[in-house]
Amino acid sequence: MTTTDVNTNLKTQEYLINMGPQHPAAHGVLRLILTVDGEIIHKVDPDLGYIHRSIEKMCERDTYKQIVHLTDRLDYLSSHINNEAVCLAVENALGIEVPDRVKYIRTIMAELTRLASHQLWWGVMGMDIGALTAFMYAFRDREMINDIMEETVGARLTMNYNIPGGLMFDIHPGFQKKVKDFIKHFRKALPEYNTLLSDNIIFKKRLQGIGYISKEDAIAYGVSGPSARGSGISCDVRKIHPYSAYDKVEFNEILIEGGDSYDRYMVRMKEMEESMNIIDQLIDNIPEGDFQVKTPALIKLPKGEYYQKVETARGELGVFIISDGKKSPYRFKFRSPGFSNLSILDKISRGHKIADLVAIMSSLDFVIPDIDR
Amino acid sequence: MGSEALVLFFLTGAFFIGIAISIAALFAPRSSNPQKYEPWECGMEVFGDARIQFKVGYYLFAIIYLIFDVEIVFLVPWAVVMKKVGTVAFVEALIFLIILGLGLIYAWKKRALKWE
Amino acid sequence: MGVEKDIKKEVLKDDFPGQVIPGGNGGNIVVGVLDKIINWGRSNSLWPLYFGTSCCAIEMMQTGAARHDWSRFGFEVARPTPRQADVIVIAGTITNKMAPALRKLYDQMAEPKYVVAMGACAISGGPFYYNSYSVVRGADHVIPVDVYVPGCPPRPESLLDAMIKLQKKIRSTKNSERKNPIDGFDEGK
Amino acid sequence: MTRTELQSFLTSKVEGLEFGEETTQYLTVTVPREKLRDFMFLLKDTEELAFDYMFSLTAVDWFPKYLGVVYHLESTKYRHILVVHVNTGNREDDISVDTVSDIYPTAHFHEREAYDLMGIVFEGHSDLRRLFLTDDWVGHPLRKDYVDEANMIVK
Amino acid sequence: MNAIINYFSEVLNGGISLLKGMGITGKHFVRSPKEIITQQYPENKDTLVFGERFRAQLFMEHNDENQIRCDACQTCETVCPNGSIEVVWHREADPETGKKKKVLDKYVYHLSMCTFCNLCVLACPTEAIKMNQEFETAVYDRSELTKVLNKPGSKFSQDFVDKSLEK
Amino acid sequence: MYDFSKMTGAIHEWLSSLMPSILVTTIEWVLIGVVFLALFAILGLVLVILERKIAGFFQFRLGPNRVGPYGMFQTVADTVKLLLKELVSTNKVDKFLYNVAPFFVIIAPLMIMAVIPYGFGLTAYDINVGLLFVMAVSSIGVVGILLAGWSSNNKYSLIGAMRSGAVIISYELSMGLSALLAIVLLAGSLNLNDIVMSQQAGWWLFRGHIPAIIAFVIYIITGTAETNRVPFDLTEAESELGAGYHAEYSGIKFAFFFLSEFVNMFIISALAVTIFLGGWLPFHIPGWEGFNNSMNYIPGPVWFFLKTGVIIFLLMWFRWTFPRLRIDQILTLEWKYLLPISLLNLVLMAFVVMMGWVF
Repeated sequence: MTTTDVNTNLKTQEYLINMGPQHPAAHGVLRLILTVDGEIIHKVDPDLGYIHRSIEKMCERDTYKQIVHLTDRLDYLSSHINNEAVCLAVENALGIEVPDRVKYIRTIMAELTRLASHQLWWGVMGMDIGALTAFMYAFRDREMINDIMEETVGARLTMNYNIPGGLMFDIHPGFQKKVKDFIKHFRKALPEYNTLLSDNIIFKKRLQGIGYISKEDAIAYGVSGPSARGSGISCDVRKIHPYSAYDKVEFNEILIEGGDSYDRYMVRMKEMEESMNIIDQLIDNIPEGDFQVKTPALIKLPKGEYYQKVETARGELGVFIISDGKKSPYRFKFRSPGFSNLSILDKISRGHKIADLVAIMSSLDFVIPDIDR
Repeated sequence: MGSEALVLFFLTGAFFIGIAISIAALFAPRSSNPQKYEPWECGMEVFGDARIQFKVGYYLFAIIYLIFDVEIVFLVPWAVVMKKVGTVAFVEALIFLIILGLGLIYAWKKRALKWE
Repeated sequence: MGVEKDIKKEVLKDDFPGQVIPGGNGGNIVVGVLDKIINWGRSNSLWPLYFGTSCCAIEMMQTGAARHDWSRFGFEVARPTPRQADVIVIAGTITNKMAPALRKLYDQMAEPKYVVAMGACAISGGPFYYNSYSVVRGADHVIPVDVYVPGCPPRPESLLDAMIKLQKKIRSTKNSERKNPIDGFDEGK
Repeated sequence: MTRTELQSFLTSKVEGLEFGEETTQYLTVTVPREKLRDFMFLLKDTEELAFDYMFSLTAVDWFPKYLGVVYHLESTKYRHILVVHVNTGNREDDISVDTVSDIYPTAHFHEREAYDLMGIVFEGHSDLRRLFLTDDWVGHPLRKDYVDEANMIVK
Repeated sequence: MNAIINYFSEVLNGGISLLKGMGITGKHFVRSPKEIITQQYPENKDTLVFGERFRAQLFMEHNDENQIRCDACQTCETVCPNGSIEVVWHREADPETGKKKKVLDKYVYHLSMCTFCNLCVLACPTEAIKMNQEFETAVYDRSELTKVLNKPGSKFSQDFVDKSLEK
Repeated sequence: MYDFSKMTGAIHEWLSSLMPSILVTTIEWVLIGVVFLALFAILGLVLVILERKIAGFFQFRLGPNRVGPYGMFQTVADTVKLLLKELVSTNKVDKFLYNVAPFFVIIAPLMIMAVIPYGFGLTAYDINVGLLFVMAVSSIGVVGILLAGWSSNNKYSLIGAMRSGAVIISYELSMGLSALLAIVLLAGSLNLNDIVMSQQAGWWLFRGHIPAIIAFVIYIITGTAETNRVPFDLTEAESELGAGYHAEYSGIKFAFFFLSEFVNMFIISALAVTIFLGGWLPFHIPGWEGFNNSMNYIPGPVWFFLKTGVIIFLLMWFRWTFPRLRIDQILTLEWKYLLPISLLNLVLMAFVVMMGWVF
C-alpha cells in the first residue's frame, strides 16, 4: 500500500460565503466573497466600497487647508501622518521650508501615532486570533497616547494638527514629560506583549507559515510598509526618501526575510521599539523656534504635479496633487498602502482555511476607509 | 433514586425550556418584515442554500474515533477489576493497548490524521 | 426656543435629501410596575452589534476598553449576529452601498431593538455632507435612530452619556404602546 | 540613474516620447497610447532601468480633451522614479488604454478603480468590474462633468 | 530517537510558553485592585478633566451686557470644510458713522456636522467663537443639534473685541 | 461527616407518614426537579457574572458594577431581557430540528448534574456506572450543537457545527482514556460516590504519582475542548464565524446555548473535582491532626463548590489568556499528542497500580 493521501478522493461542493461587511474580523466593512470548499479557501474576491466616501472628489472642491482634515478620516489610525503628507506636498509645491521645530514635533507625533496604531493592531490581532485580553492591554497603553494627543492637539483620534506651513498649535508645556513617561511605561509593557502573544505556542502556530508573500510578489503587488518588510524588502520611506526630521535620527529599518504572517507580526512588534528609539532621540532636542510659518490665507499651488510619499503605520502613503493654479486641486489622489496590500490577499490566502484568512488579514493590517477612500 | 431519575430530569429540563419559550413567544414584542426571515450573512444577500455537500475533513476521524471508542469501552471493565486481578490483567491490557497504539500509528502514517 | 425652530426649518428644509425616519417610543412619564421590571432588564443589558464602519469604531472600542469600560453597565457582550443584539451603535459613515446592509441588519434584529447614531457621519454625513456622491446623509434615512451623539468622533464619555440617555429612554417606555418606529414607514426593501 | 541619464536613455530606446518640463518633481514622460505596453515592458525588464515597483496609478480627467492615466514607477534597486503619462483619444467614445496589470499585478486593482471612478477602459484586463460603486451606478463620479443631483449636494 | 525528543520538547516548551502567558494575565489579576484604570464616568463628572485644548463644541462668548465679538464677517463660514456654520445677517446703517455694516442675526451651528477641526476658531479675526468642552451632547432628536450660538438680542461690540485682543 | 441521605430519608419518611405513596413520589419528584432547576439556573447566573467580573480583573477594568450591589444582578437583568426578546428564526430553517436543539443542550447537562455527588449521600441518581453515564450523556449535548448548526441554514452555523462535531468526538477519547480509565484503575469503581470515598486517604491527584498529574492536565485540556471554551472555542469563533452554531438563535433560545456553555463548564469542573480532587472531601494534610479536624467542620457541599470554583477559575484564566487554535491544530493536538500520551499514561498508571505504588 502506498501512503497516498486518503482524503483526496472525497467529492464535495464549493460554496460562496460573505465575510463582511458586518463581520467582527472585517476590520470595519471589508466584504470578502469567499469561495470555499469545506473550510479551505479557493478564492477571495474583495468587494470594496462599503465605506467609499468620495474623498478624492471632495478634495477637488476644497481648499488646501480644508483638505487636511479630510485626510484624518482616510486611515484614521495614522491620521497625523496623513495630515503630514498633504502638508508636505503643499509646502514642497510652494517651496516653503518649515522650521526645525515643526519637523521635530511632526516626527515625534508621527511616531506616537505609529505606536498607537501598532498597539491597536496588536490588540485587534490578538482578538482576531482569539486572545481577548491582548485587546485590553493594548488599549490601556493606547489610552496614554490618546491623552498626550488630547493635551497637545485637542483631539484624540482625528487630530488635524498639521496645517500647511507648520502646526496648528505649539506643543503643550507638559508634552515632553508625558511622552517620556509613556515611553518609560511602554518599554516595560512591550515585553509583556511579547510574552503574552509573540512567544505563545498557539499564537506562533497560528501564524507561522501562513500567508507567505515572496519578495518578488511583494514588489509586484506594490505591498509596502511592515507587510513588505516582513518579506525582506527595504521599502521604508523614512529611510529612502526622508522627510521631516527622519534624516536627523538614527533608526533601523526592520527587515525580516521570512514572509509569512508571523514575520509581518514581528516586524511591527520591533517597529514599536524603533519608534520609541526615534522619539527618545528627538524628545529632548526639540529646537526653539516658530511652530508655523505664515502662509497666505488662500493657498494656490502653482500649476503642475506634486507627489509626496510618507510612511504611515500601514506602509507607503502617496499624495498626488495635480494643480491647475486654482485654490482647489485639479485632481487629488491618495495612493493608500492598504489598497495595494489588499490586492495580494487573494493570492496568499488560497488554500488556507477560514481561520487563517482572519490571521492573514490581521497581519496585513487593513484599515478599510484607507482602502476605500 | 433509581433509574426513574432519568425520566424526572428529562421532564424537568423539557418543562424548563417549554415554560421559558412559551413566555417569550407570548409576551415578547414582535415585528415583521421580509428581510427578517432571511439568514444572517454579514448583512448581505446569501449565496444559495446552506444545505450543501460540506467537506467534512474529519470524516476519517469519525471512523477512527468509532474504533477507538469501542475499544475504550472494552477497557472500562478491565480498569474496574485491574486492581484485583493484577499482573495478568496488566499484561493482557498492555497487548490490547499496543494493538490500539499500532492502529493509531497506522492511521498516522496513512495521513488519515491530517485535516484538510 | 422659537427662534431655533424657525432656523431649523430654514436650514434643513430644501437641501435635505430623502425622508428621515423618526425615532419614536419612550418619553412616557408614568409606567407600570411590570413595565418597570421589563425596562430595568432591557435597559441594563444592551448588547451592541459589532457594527463599526470607520473612525468612530475606534472610539467605540475605546469605550469598551479598560479606561472607560462600558461593561460596568452591562454593555460589553458585543454580538456579531443581529439576532442576539439589542442595539446598533452606528459608528461611522454609512455609504449608499452600505445602507441596504445596515437596513437588513436592523431588520434582522429581534425586537426590542435600539439604534445609537455615533458621530457626525452617522447623524448627518458630517464632513461628507457636501460634495460627496456616495454618502447617506444621516443613518436615520435608513433606520430609525433613538439617540444621536455628535462628535467626530465623540469621545468615549460622550458615547457613555448617549448610552445612559438611551437607558433613560427605555425606562420611560410603556411596553403596551411600544411599536417599532419603522412599522408603517415602508415595507422593507 | 539620474534624471538626465534616464531621459537620454529612454529617448534612445523609444521614439515618440514627450518629456515634461525640467521643473517637475520627477521625470515625467508622456507615452503614445499604442506604445504603452512595450514601453512598460522595457521599463521593467531592462537591467539598467529595473522599474519594478509601481506605487501609484492615477486616472485623470483632462477636461475637456481626454482622459489620462498617470503611472508612478520606482526601481527598488536604483531608487529612481519615473512618471508615465498616457492619454486616451477623447473623453466620450475612445476611452481605452492597454492594461498593464499583467506587467505590474498591483495595477489590477488600480485599473479597476480607474475604470470605476473615471470610466477608462483597460484593454486586456482580466476582470474589469466596478470596484467601489454598485454595479448599477450610472456614470463615473471622478469625471469633471459628473453630476448627480440625487446623491450630491454641492456646496 | 531525535524525533521523540523533539516531540516531547515541543510539548514541554509549548506548555511553558502557555504558562508564561498565564503568568502575565495572572500577575495582572492579582495586582488588579491597584491596576484597574477604569474611570467611572457618570460619577466622576465633577472631577473629569480633559486636556485643556480638547474640543467638544463651538460656542460664542457673550459678556455680561449680552455683547458678542462676532461682526458677521463670515470668515468662519467660508473656512469651514463641511458647512457646519451658517451666518445669517443683514446690513444696517451704523448710527454713528452712517456706514452700512453687516449685523449678525443668527449664528447657526450644525453640531451634527462639525468635525472640530478648529479652522473656524483659528480663522476668526475677532476671536468671537471658541471651542468648549461640553461633551455631553447626545440628544434624542437630530434637529436639536442645530444650534443658534448668539443669544437673542446680542449685539456686536468693538470694545469687547479690543479688550479681549489686548489680552 | 454528615450523611445527607439521612436528611433526605427523614424527609421521605415524614412525607410518607402524611400521605399516600403516589403523592409522596410526586412531591419528591417536584422537589428534586425544582431544586435542580434552581441549582441549574443559579449556576448559570452566577457563573456568567463571575466570568464577566473575572474578565474585568484580568483586564484592568471593573466589569459589571451598576446593576445591584457590585453588579450582582447584571445577569438577572440579562435574563429578563432575553426572556422578553423576540424569537426570530429564518424561514429556511428546519423547524423541528431548530426548535429541538435547545432541549438537547439543556437536558444533557441537567442529567449529568443528577449523578454528581455534591456531598455525602447528596446525589440525585446514584448509579454504579456513573462515569460511563457521564461520558455517554455528555456526548448528547453535542448533538444539540450539531442540530442547531445544521438546521439554521446558515453557512457560518454549519461550519461551526461541523467543527464542534469534529472536536468533541475527538476529545472524548482522551477524556475517556485519561480521566476515566486512569482513575478507575486507581479507584476500582465507576460509581462517582465510590470514587470520592476512595480518596479519603488522599486525593488521587496527589496519590497517583506522575500519571495522575498527567491525566489531570489532559483532563483539563480535553474538558476545555468539550465545553467549547478558549482556546478551543472555534465553534463560535467570533472573529471567524460570527456567532457560529447559534448565529440564528435569538432571545431565550440563544440564552439556552449560552447557559449550557457555562453549566457544562461547571460539570467539567465538578467532575475534575470528583475524580481528582476528592469531591466533597475536606482538604487534609497528612500529620496535621488539628488542621484536619477543623477542616472537617466545613460541610462537604462547601468543599465541593469551593474546589469546583478553583477549577472554573482555571478555565476562565485560560479563556482570558490564550488565543484560539485552528481546527486542524486542535485535531492534531488530540490525535498526535494527547491520545498517544493518554495511551502511554494509561499503561503507566496500570503499572503503578499493579505494583501497588499508590500512597
